[in-house]
Amino acid sequence: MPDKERIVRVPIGPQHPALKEPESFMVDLQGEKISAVTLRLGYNHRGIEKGCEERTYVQDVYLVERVCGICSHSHSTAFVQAVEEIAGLELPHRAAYIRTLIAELERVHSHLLWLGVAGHEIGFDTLLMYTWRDREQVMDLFAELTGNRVNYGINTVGGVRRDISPEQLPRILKVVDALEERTKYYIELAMTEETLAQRLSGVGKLSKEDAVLLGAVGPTARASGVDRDTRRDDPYAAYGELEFQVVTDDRCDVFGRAVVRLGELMQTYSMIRQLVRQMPEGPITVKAPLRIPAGEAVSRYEAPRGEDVHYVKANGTDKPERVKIRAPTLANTQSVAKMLEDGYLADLPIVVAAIDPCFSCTDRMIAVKTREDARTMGWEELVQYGVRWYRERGVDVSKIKMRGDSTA
Amino acid sequence: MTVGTAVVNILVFPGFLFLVALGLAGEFVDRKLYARFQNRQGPPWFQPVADVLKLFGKEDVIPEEADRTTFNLAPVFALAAVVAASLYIPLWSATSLFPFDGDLIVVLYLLLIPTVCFFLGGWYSRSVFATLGAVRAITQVFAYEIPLFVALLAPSLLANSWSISKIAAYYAAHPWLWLVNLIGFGVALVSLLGKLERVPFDTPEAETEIVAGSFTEYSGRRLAFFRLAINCEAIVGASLIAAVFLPFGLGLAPWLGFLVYLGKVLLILGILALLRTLFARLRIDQMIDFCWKVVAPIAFLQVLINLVVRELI
Amino acid sequence: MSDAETVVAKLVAKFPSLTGRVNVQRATRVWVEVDRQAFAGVFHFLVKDLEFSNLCMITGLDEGADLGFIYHLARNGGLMANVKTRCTKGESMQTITPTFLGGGIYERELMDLFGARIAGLPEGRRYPLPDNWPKGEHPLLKDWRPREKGAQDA
Amino acid sequence: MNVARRMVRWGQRKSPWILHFNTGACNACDIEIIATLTPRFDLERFGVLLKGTPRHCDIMACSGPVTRQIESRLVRIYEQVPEPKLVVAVGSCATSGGVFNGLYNVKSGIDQVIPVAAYIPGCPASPQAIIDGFAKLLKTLEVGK
Repeated sequence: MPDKERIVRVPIGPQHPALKEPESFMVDLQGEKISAVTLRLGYNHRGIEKGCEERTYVQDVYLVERVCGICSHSHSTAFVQAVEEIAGLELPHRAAYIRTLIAELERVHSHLLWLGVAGHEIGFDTLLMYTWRDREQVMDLFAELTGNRVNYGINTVGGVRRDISPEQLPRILKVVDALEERTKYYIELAMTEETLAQRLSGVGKLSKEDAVLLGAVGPTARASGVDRDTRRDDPYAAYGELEFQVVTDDRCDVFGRAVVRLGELMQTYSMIRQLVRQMPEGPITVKAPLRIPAGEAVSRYEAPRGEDVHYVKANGTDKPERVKIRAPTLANTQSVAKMLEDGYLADLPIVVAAIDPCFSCTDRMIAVKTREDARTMGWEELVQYGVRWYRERGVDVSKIKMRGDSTA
Repeated sequence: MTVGTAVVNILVFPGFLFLVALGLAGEFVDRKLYARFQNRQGPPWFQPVADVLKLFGKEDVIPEEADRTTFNLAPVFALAAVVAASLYIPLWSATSLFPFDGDLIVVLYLLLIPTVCFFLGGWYSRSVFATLGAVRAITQVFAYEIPLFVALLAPSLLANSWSISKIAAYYAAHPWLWLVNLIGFGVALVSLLGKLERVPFDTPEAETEIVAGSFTEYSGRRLAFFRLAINCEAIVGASLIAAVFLPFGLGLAPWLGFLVYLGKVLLILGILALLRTLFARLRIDQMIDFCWKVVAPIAFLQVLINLVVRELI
Repeated sequence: MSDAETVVAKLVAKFPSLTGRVNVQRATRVWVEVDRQAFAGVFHFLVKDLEFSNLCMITGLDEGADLGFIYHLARNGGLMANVKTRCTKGESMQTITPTFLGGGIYERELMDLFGARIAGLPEGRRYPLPDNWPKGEHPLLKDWRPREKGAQDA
Repeated sequence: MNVARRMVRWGQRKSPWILHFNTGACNACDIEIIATLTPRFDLERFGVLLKGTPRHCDIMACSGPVTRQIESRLVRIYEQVPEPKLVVAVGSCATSGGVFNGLYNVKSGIDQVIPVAAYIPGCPASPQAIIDGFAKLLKTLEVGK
């Protein structure tokens, strides 16, 4: 049966190039099975790196923050760290703590967001509603601490721009306590719910060797047993003074990625508590020169999605000579093609979502093409297709009961 | 019955317009409950009406590749079949508008037509994905239709009639006997979920799910017809189940009987919405497998029980 | 001896030509400057023998007549080796995809943004510029200027 | 205006189905748009449903400064939406290009490509602002154009 005629070529994306790295997958289908995948990236290329060269360091912090709206703090921190290293600035102790605190809160919001999106992709909308409701508490905290829900604008070269008042600290702890409770419930749900395990296990396999070869980062790599975490390996900000474990898993599949993220959430709560308790006194910023002396530096940062790498080269003026940004999703997209190989079309949404790309939460359009006949369909439809496909095989995650303060 | 009253009956009350109104109210109940279960506020009461009016005012797009005739007619046929089915179901009176022996079978087949229309509409959209959705819709028919038939025919064994009105009258006369059919009631509810494509397939109101499958290429008026057809199907299906399995309040004064009927339909819709979010979503999931391995045998068990009971009384 | 110093010592022992061109910026940052001819050997040595198994990214630099390439390698434990090499514009670099399959995307980026030539890179779609981007335009080159608004839209 | 048309108008005001389209945004506005649908804000209160296909939608919520690669797709999707349709530019980038204004691969705002009915400023536009923007847009329909 595997004659050429039966292969349907499905270009997925990029009608909705959502975020930093919108992608387009050219998927060759044989019946329901995926026989080959090719990638096309760059739909969201805005030219930020060039823009950075044309603007001053102060302006660049804001530009870089908008590389990605979910991990905005990651990018701005990675950037200012590189600049600080070139300028030889000593980050004040308190600033390091505040930066780390915001970074970990960002991880909480990002992982909760991912959990909801993953639920949505496998047709479990109730989970989306629940996790995003919980997530709002972190968003409130961001609004209170930094003045904005997203794109916090708290980083500046040489420190942070806003201090945290003593009254705010207990409020942070309160939110952390509440969220920890909820996360425990989600972990219990993931661990005990048979259908959820069935739907996620064995899907999107990525062996440890492939993860290394393809340069996977973050939870994607750690779920394949690659024990890498920049926070521990190459500590920055206040991470050197915190106690935490790097969560890894050797399931090598989507379920493992969920487990890793949930485990990281628990670690993050403990880190936030440590940060709040050990928060040192002192200034929050050192004076930074407008003209950064010539030099170059590479900064690594463990964003919620994986390692974020920034390279900055200064030439003695107030504008950088070169800024290079490697966002984690770019590294992980390389693995997606591998994960999808020999998989089913129905698994595509969750496999792609499992690397936590910056686009999964929006609906992308998909053009289905069979020779002459061209058509468009939405990401939602692909999601629904996956849901249906699995239901027909007896796996339905939507039947999972949700506990909590719902009316039922 | 004169031709004039018949026309009024068919078009206005309790036919087309009444059914549409009830269908829209049912949609609201379903969406509101669904939202509440998810900790949300949910839409205002007039939402389904606004949706339909809005859709009627929208531009109608017919894809170039689509088969125009089928594409145009499928939604209308779906709605027409549902309305036709409603005429044979006794709503709150003892008899339906046009009762005859064997109308149960006719209603069941009429209720099959909307699914066929979903299939045809999707298939002739000539969109690969709509086609896939259409094929799946028609596939699942075989899973839930058999249990539904068997479950609805079991009560008729006792009543010794294939007329819905007579079945209802029989159970109204033997009030305790409805308890015998409780298993069949459950089976029918589960099958109805499949028929409405509510949980396992395109839930008409779950924000994302209507996109999928057959309706992808539909817009404007035709989409509105499809939505109305599904809404009305929910009411007709609920009424059918209520008439056969819940034979209460048939002999009451018309206004009281009407209220009892509304209560019954509301109860069934509430159960459906609940199943959609929580508990009984446990039942409807593993569609094909589940229907054949669990639901169908249970339906046949109901037939067996009814045969035994029939011997006893 | 720290981790970084060990690596430097091993590198210089293996490649004497690198003496003086290896620079320890801080405990976890080592910078190596290599000629294009020696690059493949050094790169291979770092990856295979010194276990720099993680390619973070490749940075391109426009240095006038030359194109600079920085290969940012990291290994477990957090040590990062930044291998810098350069080639004249128009010359081509050898691809690193046999070692790092995932590195292809960074090389494609260099091709698009700098006009770098990479020999041996398998066929694939371009990244990250749009499909209708004019040929021969490489926005990250220093002398590149966006064309007039009207011309660009055409 | 006759009764039928008035009813349809009313329906349009009360039942705006939106299609979310990211034209090269940084994701922040997109997340906030999704957030408006979740329990805290629940846009369904106003009859808003998020639809996945342009055929079903009335309002396109676009975010992002329109990258050159996405431009033609944006026009294509816009043309697929049946009339009457409205476009809302969500966030500063969609409004004017925002922080990305002047970068080589972006246009400055949605209105460079397709007509826009409402602009919601903010970087990112907060859920409250998005809800407010939609409410005000729907209010303008009341007066009629």
